[in-house]
Amino acid sequence: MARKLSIRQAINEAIDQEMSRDPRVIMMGEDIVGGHGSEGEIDCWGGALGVTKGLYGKYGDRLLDTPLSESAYVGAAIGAAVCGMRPIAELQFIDFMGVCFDQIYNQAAKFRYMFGGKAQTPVVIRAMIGAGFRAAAQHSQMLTPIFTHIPGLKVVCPSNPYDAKGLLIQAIRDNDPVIFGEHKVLYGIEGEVPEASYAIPFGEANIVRDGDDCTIVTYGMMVHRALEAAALLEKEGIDAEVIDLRTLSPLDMDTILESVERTGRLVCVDEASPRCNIATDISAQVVQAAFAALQAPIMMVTPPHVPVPFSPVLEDIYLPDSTKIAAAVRRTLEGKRH
Amino acid sequence: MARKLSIRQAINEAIDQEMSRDPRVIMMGEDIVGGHGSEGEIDCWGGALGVTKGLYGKYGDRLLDTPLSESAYVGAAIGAAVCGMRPIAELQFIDFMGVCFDQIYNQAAKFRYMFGGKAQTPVVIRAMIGAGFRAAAQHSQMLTPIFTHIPGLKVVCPSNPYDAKGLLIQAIRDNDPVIFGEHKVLYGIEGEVPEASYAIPFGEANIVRDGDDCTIVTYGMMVHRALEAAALLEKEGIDAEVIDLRTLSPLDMDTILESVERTGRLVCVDEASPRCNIATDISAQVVQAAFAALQAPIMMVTPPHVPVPFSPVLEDIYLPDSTKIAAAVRRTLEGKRH
Amino acid sequence: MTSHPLALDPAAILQAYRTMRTIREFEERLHVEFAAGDMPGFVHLYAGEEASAVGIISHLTDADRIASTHRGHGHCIAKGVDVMAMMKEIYGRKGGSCQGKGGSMHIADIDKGMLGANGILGAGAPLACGAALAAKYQGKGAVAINFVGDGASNQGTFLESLNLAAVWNLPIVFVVENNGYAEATSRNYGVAVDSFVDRAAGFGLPGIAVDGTDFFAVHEAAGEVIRRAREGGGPSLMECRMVRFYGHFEGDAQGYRGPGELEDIRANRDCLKHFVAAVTTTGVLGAAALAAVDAEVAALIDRAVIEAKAAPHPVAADLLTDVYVSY
Amino acid sequence: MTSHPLALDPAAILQAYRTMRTIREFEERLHVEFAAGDMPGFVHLYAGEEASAVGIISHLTDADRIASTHRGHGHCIAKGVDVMAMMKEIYGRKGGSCQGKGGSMHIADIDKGMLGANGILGAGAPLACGAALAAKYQGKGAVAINFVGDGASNQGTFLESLNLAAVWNLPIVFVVENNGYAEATSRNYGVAVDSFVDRAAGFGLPGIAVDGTDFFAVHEAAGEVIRRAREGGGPSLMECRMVRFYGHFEGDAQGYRGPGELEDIRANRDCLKHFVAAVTTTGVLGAAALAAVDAEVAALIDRAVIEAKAAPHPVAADLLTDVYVSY
Ligand SMILES: Cc1ncc(C[n+]2csc(CCOP(=O)(O)OP(=O)(O)O)c2C)c(N)n1
Ligand SMILES: Cc1ncc(C[n+]2csc(CCOP(=O)(O)OP(=O)(O)O)c2C)c(N)n1
Ligand SMILES: [Mg+2]
Ligand SMILES: [Mg+2]
Repeated sequence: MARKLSIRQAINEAIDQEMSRDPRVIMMGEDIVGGHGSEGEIDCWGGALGVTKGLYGKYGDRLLDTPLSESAYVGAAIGAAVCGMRPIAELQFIDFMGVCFDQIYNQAAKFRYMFGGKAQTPVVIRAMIGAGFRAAAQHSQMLTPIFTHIPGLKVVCPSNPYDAKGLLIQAIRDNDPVIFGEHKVLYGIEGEVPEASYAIPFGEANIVRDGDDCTIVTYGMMVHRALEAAALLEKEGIDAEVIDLRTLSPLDMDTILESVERTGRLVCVDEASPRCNIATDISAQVVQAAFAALQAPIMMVTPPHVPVPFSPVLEDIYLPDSTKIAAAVRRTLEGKRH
Repeated sequence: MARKLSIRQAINEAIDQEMSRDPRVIMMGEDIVGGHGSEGEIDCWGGALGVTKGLYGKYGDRLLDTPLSESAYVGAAIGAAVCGMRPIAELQFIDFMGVCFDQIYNQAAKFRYMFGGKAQTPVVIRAMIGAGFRAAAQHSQMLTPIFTHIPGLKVVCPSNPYDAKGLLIQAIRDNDPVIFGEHKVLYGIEGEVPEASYAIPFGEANIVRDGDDCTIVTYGMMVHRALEAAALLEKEGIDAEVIDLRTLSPLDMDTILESVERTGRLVCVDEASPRCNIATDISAQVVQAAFAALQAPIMMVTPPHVPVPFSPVLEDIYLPDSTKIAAAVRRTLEGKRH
Repeated sequence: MTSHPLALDPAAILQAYRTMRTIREFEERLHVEFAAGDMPGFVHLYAGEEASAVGIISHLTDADRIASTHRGHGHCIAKGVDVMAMMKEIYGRKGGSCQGKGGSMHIADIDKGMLGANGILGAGAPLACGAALAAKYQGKGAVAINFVGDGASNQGTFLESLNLAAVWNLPIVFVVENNGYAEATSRNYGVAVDSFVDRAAGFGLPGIAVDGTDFFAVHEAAGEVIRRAREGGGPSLMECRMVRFYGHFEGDAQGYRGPGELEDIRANRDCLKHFVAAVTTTGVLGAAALAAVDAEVAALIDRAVIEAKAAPHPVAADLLTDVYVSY
Repeated sequence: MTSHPLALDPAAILQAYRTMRTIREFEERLHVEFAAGDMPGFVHLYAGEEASAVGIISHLTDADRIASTHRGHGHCIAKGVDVMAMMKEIYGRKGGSCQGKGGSMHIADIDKGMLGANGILGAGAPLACGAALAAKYQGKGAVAINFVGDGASNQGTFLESLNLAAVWNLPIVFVVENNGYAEATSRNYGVAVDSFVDRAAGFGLPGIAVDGTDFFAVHEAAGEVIRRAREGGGPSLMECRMVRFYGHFEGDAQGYRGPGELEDIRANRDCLKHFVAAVTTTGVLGAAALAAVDAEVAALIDRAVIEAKAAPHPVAADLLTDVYVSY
């Protein structure tokens, strides 16, 4: 095997396989096809970064380009989901959630509960997340904590092509609303991806590196930075375990706790803004559930409490990197001999 | 003195005094006056719960009723703020932020940073928060963690009439965008409020009860529940300190840390949904900064990860109460003699 | 313009009357019970507006979907949601339409094609577009209706939906229920255009305005736009000009009303009175038949209140269920 | 309909030419520099659309405010934002309009009345309403302009703002810059109504559509609606029908264009060509005067690029400043 795909290709393949398997799967978004109404080529874009290119040729009007009206079309995806379809809505950048958030958090997320269990809303909202693209304050946010905060939503952030395919297939088959965050800086990274269809269950974190000295928990692009940090630390004889959460809601606390019980040390890395984020969430849950196991303060590595700057120099300082992560790990090991 | 006002009256007085002091202060919202365009009485409502009633008579067209278009009028308040006014926008229920969030978090919150420090956005967004009003899933949320997460916003939640007046006056005079959360269940509670104008600085928590055994940190309606819990615990010889945060952003970590250094124990109470909330935020910051001082796990008391139910019976179980808070405090004291 | 009552068959007319009367009785009873004090939460009554819900929804089957508003009881009843379950819901009880978890503002019944009352103004419009889109793919000629208030029609979600429906040529009808007020503010203040038909035109949608106190006018106009939608002719907007008999919500002192306004609308713009006059004058239905319905409905609502008050409350375990299908 | 070039004084005409030429030169240079590879981020070029920005903004003073779009360079230059600082900003350098923190999509200069380019479609409309509202209270006859793309005009924020401006009778002009595309999708697909003037009517706003490649037509129409706004006559909407010369953003292969489309618009719908033809035919300006401006502008942009590339980057400490006025 050893077939390699980029995350971009893995996502395209997941949508392709699910659309071919299930006629209820439809997709909508801005220029996910491109070229409608003009005299040029149809499917000339396939989304702003080309992720859905080629699907229109196979599935035609099951891919719907939309007017620039996120509330209307994301809401329409949600409404269609309640009525028996399985829509995927593409919100180009997660940063645009501000113009359609009500449909997501007051409608999709709450239907089932408000209606006493009678509704199902199997909608997937795909969106680009994250910084590092020099896209500035309104096109670089994570916002993952906001969606994770909302009961009724599921939140998924793959870090590699294998997970991207399996988690997206699960998201499409899932019967609850799913926010699927695709880190724009990771689209190009490659990895082995089986051709056959497979789903990765939600709520199962992935231990991407074993280690006994300290646990590093993170997701998305930061998984790669954490692995770099672990490689740095290894040279110093420090053996860090790296956990890739894969889904933020549901959250696999079992895997985290089991690791922390073993290492006694935890570093939470989050690319999201620092207040009320995923790092604070996990830190607080661990300290409540496994206080006795902790041998050192839980350290958080996050950007500062500022918007994402445009300047590439500042953006690079803004983002957590392997140096900062490694320093946090060392801090948890202060006073400890290896 | 000993003049007593309700929170409702204290808020009205704060707006009144600031409008009279500064002609740049204007206010807009849905039915904050009421009666426009009809043949009845003008100012018949003064807001959905009557908080602004009477101001129209004094300030006329500086109070603007709006069409039911939160994006447009909240955004207009923000635009006017950048242009030299000091607008107060009333978003009836914080739950409606979903239809206007972009203007708040991508515009108001980020202008100053994105524009390299050249803009000021002195806007106040007042909104009702919280559960207990039998108002169900779409009219009972806190959402405070979402605003606290966003760099560039300030977040304020008074728990009593004195603070409501002083914090709102500060909010109006403040040069940054402020989210001002008014707990709808607290409007009626009374307390002493000086007639003269005064501002309470942001970022200064209030120790509403001294104690040496355990620190309880909270804000808004939960301050009252925490005090009830402290009263219960007192009978058992447990002396809890209760800290009312007053502002969530900025956050007075100094006061919290100082207290925890003394008590060695912390309970974070938050009416917001449990994931990535204020409780996790404070817990995580404390464990990072004051691990050595902690003698017990930090406990969090929050609602479960579910939307706010309508049924009064369920809503009462949903909300943290003194029993649950007291139990959490006891848990931090397990194994300790008093 | 108005179709003559004789154009409808008597059974259908009697059924329409029964539904309108049920809504009226339901709402008037809530008004009384709310004042008595043991009804929790916000309650927005639909009384006075019955001709709109019934005139439009009587063209639909369970396969057609509607998305409603905060003032949703009338739409629910017209769409066939069980009245007994609705009453229990409003009292927050088990056995309510939403097991007591939703309350007045969130009554829904997906199987009946009722996608929910909604506490967020304008939020139903995108959802109804989604229902219409689903209908298109499902290919069985179903339609979707979105009800929206005159005030809520200023929400961006609603306005975006008009364009989306036109661009995708969706089988949907947007119904602006123009009762003259948004809370305490007149429609004349909040909406800067004379007619919602003009607004529809600005989005490329055909529009029609009707006297929403005249069941037969509403029924006829709705028949036309719904038929067009079913046949693939695309979306339209319909404005029903009507009145609400009570305050914005229960407890509203209604100081915004002009002198004599309430008496006037009760006397002259009562859709049920108009209906009765029309059917009795033409002799389609006799007073006895109507009285029989009245009695039947009164008994039903009475029973609903009694059962609702006696119904069990949800229990602690219910708090945690129904959040996710799986988690 | 189009005002004759002779109706404007020659100094004003020369100034308009200089501004349009500056925008064109700025954008064409960015196109080249972007391709060279060391320009960070997303860049949306305004080339081809200059007559709109300049025709409208030349009626304004610094006291008047504008809210712009993601395609904001032209609006900035027309509003008097320093070109040297803009170029530095686009390169993310200190001394840039936003000290390198904003970039192409967030250039602003509040003192000049430029409230910012904006990365969020439609977001400028409420902000411009706020500027117009402030102007009303401040009582000095200032106006606000909101520029919006044809595609972005489908955003709820924009649509709500039309009604709000009408209800509050704000001194504002909404300018729909209809360049025929929203990203890769034709305006004919995304907007279901023929003319934005019709949409304005649906909100009770007077509207006017002009040939946005004709500076003089834009200038005249804008003069009228801006005067009306200044005098308390309320809001209007103006549609400028125009073309963009480059892709949606730099790097766009533009597969959606029809065969020969780009050549055609360059040849026949170039607002600068039209301008030159109009002023030279009528003899208002001579070829030499124009050439002198061209040379001057070319030198300016050259200098801007050189200085921008040489300018220092922000330093670590800058990361944490400018979030709050106080915290
Ligand atoms: C987004 C949003 N904004 C404000 C409200 C508060 N609110 C509830 S009903 C209402 C008035 C609605 O008026 P209209 O649409 O005319 O409907 P009516 O009440 O007359 O049936 C308002 C402002 C809300 N529920 N949602
Ligand atoms: C709310 C929001 N949705 C989507 C986008 C992505 N986006 C940026 S520009 C653009 C197309 C805009 O088209 P138009 O308004 O016609 O302006 P033009 O680019 O033609 O100047 C899109 C979809 C965005 N920036 N903001
Ligand atoms: Mg109304
Ligand atoms: Mg365009």
